[in-house]
Amino acid sequence: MTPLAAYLMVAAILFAIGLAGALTRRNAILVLIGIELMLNAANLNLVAFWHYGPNPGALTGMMFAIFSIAVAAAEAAVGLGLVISIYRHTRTTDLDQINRMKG
Amino acid sequence: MIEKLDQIFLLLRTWLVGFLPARWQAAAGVVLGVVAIIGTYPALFALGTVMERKGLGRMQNRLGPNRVGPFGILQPVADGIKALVKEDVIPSRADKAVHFLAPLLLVVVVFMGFAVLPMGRNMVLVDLDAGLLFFFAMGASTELSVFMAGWSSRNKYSLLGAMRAIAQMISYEVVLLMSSLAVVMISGTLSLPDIVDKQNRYTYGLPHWYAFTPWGFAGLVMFSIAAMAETNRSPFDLPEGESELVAGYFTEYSGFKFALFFLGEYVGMFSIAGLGATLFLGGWTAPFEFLTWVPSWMWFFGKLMVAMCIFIWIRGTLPRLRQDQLMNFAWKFVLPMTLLNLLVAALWRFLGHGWLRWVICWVIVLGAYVLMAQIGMRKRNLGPRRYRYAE
Amino acid sequence: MTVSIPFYILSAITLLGGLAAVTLRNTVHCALALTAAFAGLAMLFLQLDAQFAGFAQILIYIGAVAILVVFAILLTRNAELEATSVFSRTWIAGLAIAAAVFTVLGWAIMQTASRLPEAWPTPQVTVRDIGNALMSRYILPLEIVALLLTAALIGAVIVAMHEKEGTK
Amino acid sequence: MLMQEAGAPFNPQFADGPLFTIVNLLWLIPALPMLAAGLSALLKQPRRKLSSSLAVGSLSISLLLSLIAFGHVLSAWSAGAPTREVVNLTWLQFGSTNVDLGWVLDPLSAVMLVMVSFVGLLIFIYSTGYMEHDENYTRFFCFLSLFAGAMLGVVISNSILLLFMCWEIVGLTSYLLIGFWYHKPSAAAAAKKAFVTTRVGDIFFLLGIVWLFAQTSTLLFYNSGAGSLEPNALQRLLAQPAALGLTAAGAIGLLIFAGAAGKSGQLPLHVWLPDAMEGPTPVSALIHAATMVAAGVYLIARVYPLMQAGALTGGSTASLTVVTWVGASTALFAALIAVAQDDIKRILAYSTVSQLGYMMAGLGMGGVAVGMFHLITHAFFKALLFMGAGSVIHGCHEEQDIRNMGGLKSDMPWTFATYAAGMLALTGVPIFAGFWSKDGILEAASHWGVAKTPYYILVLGALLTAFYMTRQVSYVFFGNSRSQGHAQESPRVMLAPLVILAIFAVTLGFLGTPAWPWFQAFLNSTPTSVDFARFGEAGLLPLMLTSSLVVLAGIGLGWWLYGSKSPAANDPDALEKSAKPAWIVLRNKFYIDELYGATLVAFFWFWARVADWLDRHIWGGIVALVSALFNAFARFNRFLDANWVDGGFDKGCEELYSGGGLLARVQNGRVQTYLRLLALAVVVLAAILLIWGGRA
Repeated sequence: MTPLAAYLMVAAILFAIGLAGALTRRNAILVLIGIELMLNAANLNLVAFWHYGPNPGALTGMMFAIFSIAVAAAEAAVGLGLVISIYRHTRTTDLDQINRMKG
Repeated sequence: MIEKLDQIFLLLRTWLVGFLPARWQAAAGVVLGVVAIIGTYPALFALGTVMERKGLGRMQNRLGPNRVGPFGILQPVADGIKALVKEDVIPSRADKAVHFLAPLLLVVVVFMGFAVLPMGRNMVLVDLDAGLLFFFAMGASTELSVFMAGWSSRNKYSLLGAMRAIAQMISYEVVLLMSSLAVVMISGTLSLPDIVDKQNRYTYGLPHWYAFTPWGFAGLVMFSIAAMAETNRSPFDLPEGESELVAGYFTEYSGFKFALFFLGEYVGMFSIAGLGATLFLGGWTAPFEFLTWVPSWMWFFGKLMVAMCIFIWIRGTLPRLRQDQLMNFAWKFVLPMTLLNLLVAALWRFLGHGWLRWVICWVIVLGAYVLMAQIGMRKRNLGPRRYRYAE
Repeated sequence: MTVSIPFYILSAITLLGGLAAVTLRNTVHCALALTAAFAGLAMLFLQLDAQFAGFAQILIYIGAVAILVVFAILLTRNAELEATSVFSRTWIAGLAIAAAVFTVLGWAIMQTASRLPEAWPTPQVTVRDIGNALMSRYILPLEIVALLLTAALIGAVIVAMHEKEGTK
Repeated sequence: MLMQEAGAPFNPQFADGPLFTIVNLLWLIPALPMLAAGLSALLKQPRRKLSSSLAVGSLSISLLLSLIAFGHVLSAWSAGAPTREVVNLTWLQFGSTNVDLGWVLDPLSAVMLVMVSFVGLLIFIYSTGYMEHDENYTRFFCFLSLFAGAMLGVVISNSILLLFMCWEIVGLTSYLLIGFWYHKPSAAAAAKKAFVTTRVGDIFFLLGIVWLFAQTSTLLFYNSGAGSLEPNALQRLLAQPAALGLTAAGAIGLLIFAGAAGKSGQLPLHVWLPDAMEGPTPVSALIHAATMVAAGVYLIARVYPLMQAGALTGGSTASLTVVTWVGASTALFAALIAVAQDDIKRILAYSTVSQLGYMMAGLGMGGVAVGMFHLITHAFFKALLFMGAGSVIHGCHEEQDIRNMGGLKSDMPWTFATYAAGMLALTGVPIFAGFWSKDGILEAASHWGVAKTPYYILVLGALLTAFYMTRQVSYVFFGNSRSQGHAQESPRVMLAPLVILAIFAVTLGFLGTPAWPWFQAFLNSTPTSVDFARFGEAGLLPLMLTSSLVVLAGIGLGWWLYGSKSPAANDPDALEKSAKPAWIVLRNKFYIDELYGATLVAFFWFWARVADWLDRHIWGGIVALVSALFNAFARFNRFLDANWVDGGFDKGCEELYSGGGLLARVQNGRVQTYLRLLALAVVVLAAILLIWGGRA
């Protein structure tokens, strides 16, 4: 198994874990955590491809990863802010009870 | 001879490592460095505690510890023994694992920060290309341990203290970063040894320390403010304000863990002071050209000690801030100033040499300071506290 | 060329951390496990000679995002669902879907594993290179990210702000 | 994608030489006022001083640059060097076709630049005084500078697309400025009218542009041989036949002329211009006298090569003939209407229309130089007249009806003197500016090969011009005062521009006398010299003599009817006494508005009504029918289930309900469900990709 494949596999597992968390947990914050994990898996992919790619001198993959880290920070801030404000309205973060998002 | 004295530690290491087979030498060297660091700073910590207690005592018109050993210099030993033998109390409803991990994590990350600090000529454990970033990464990780400590010991005071500490640390971490960015902008590198080398030049026998440039001076001032806040030192010691929350986030810690926390805080002070010295005060370089014969590491640790004295002095002098004052100060005064300082650094970089850039940069820095102070005073964000008495 | 020992350790840390982060019952433990996963990832980045990315990962994720998460957890306290299960009622479906995603991904990797490069040049990038790249080629994305971060900052404050009281 | 954009350098192919020649900086001239507009748009209402100084300052810098550019061209001309320089840059690129923008500096644009920025600057200064008490001061100056910038853009643009953009901005600003006092319904209506009417022309203009682009596949006028106004493109256009025996060149020329006619109020589309006087007077002066209406004329002058291409009978082409006829008839027509108006600004507006007709006719018959010369002189003295009118209105407390004025020559001496100068220039009294320019047009008309009629029309127009201007002046300034309340002289800041403009109105004509046709030579970039012998050319002196006689006759007539005796405010007009029906017709502007109202508007109104009716009855009926059907069905249903299949029906209902529940579970408002569906879709897509697309 080549190193790249190994990294990709780790990323895939991490992604799956994150997805599972996002899909199964009831607490909104934990869903966000799952999403963060998924993002990080993607970052790992990017960096791995950058490292094992034909010309790492171009820095593309790593730049992409760095940018996505920055964006993830923003995403986390806004997401958690939303969770908190939702919590203020409906005194819960249980997604099974927050089901107002329908037509 | 002088060179030997200057490089004595390195020579020592190579000599020691020499006993080992070749393929272990590199690893052994690193291990030795680590051991040296882990050995040195606790000793400094012990020295610091007694210094602080005596100094504070003098400032408060007391004697301070003077029983154990001559002038009580053996006090820290006694303290250590006491801490070791003391019973380690863990609250019943506490989260055992986290409660246990918190101090360890703190100490570990704090010590890791030293890995990139150049403590003398060629005396740096790992010369990372992104050393400064590494240092800040480690610094950022301390917040986590603080939170763990505060949260795990199911205690109102601890949690409040942790919250305060984290809020304060995050706010001032931004300032810390921004004020060091100016240095990075000018020196064009993130590796601390390079930064020191860049400052290791003399004209008229005076060094090219960044602290002597307008932006550097402003940066140093703001850096020290932020450093005090980062390490929860007075006047920013709200997180462990005895009068308000018993002892902040390590209220529930006792015995050795408490000692660990204490150690962690102190060593954190050392490391951040070392960073400040490296960034602005030319690290291990001598303050005057004719003093360059003094071993470089002496200068480094000397600067460290001076910084400690200043810390103690300020702690003995200034009263504690209020939380809102703290936050306002961070976000509405220091941060804008650091941003402006970045601008000034850019000007400095592009105005070329000559007297003009000195004038312009000084004017901008001082003018901005005065202006913002005026505004702050008028808006009463930073002004003196107005007491309201119950009629 | 097989993979090294540190890789196994680090990926183990990462994956276990992630697993714990999504399975543990106590939300704060989840957050702490998450930070463990982040740390493992950062070290994996270091393994991949991506120093800058790794340290940025620590600085941002452990220093900021994790703290943010625990803050959010503490602010939305008493939402402790001690009695009921922490998983949603239809967790089986979610799990199944996640498994399906993983199978697809793994299948894809396995199919292409043979075509992946074997030997590679170890990249030599200094932070200076990254800085130059950021300032020259990626200047526009940089600006945009800066804008985005500013917007997110303001947005988060406004969203989470009480009507009367100040920021969170 | 971003990366490439970041990487792609922006390098317009600048003219040779250092980067900071005036040619390469030409774009600054329109850019500065636009910038000022943007800034003052951000200003708060009370920052009046700042906004006005922004506008004036930026425009004065533009004026400076324009003068430099003018000097540049001038030196090039006197040195015998080529006088046209262009800077082109590619704006967009779709595959092989480029959308190019660019600017051109040649005598034409240089002259226009100086004129527009100079007159504009004077009017800005004037309006700082005039609008002093308006609470929307900043907005006003924002619009003004936006207008100035757009106008300058029209002037310098070397790409018909850029020209069209600026053209539209000009239209927009004119809309905004006419409707500046939008709380007045009349003003709002006038603004709408102006906008819509000019749109009509602009549609044709746009069609012309598209056609031109389709034929020549370039948007640039001049591009070192590849431009659309350069010989080989014109050859192609001529070779290309269009409908009605027109060449493509002719057809495109006509389309563009339609746009020009809309903008500068030629005959069918002139209706908006008089109503535009609802706007503040400086606006009328700037937009509807000096610059914007001239844009149409300028456009024709700019695309003149296209118009002229393939000259047919008598050195004229179809499009030029059309231009001539439209211009001439507009000149006469508007002059006739102007005779019977009472609003001081309306009279000037109609005279503007008629003068624009003169310019068009001049372009059509005499070429660029003749028309442009009249444009320039007219810009000066008409701006002068409008601002004089503004100062009169200001002095008479917003009174606009000339019958309620009178005897102002003693009250406002400065205004009177300057106004008189402008009036004499407009009527074309010898040695005044208007004389020379109008004379040039008349001369061109007299030599026109196609027909003589335009000549007579224009002469008659000159007579009428003299007549109505005399009427107005004698109503306003002579006789005994009919105004209630004492009129007072306007502030100095308003008078200074008047004086400056008056000086120009008197002297500007000497740039283009037959003896020394400097202006014409400059525009055609041919050398010239002073030579009084040219007066001796065949038919020149008699022509000048006739025109001046005509003018004097007009003035005399006007004076005899109005000046000598001072009529009271309410007694009927002298003409009304003599020739009532004609008066009525003129008074109502030949009922053009009514005509449009009766035809076009009514037409659309009718169709609107039809559609409404259809909605109400046909479609509505159908809907009602359907609903009724369903209603009946439902009743039947209820009947059935009430009597027969009650249980079964309930069962069915439950089935349906549960089915609905099943479907509804898909959208149960839980985020995670949505997330799940998303992930599922991803899985499916990825699987598909791997199975079928993976091999590719």
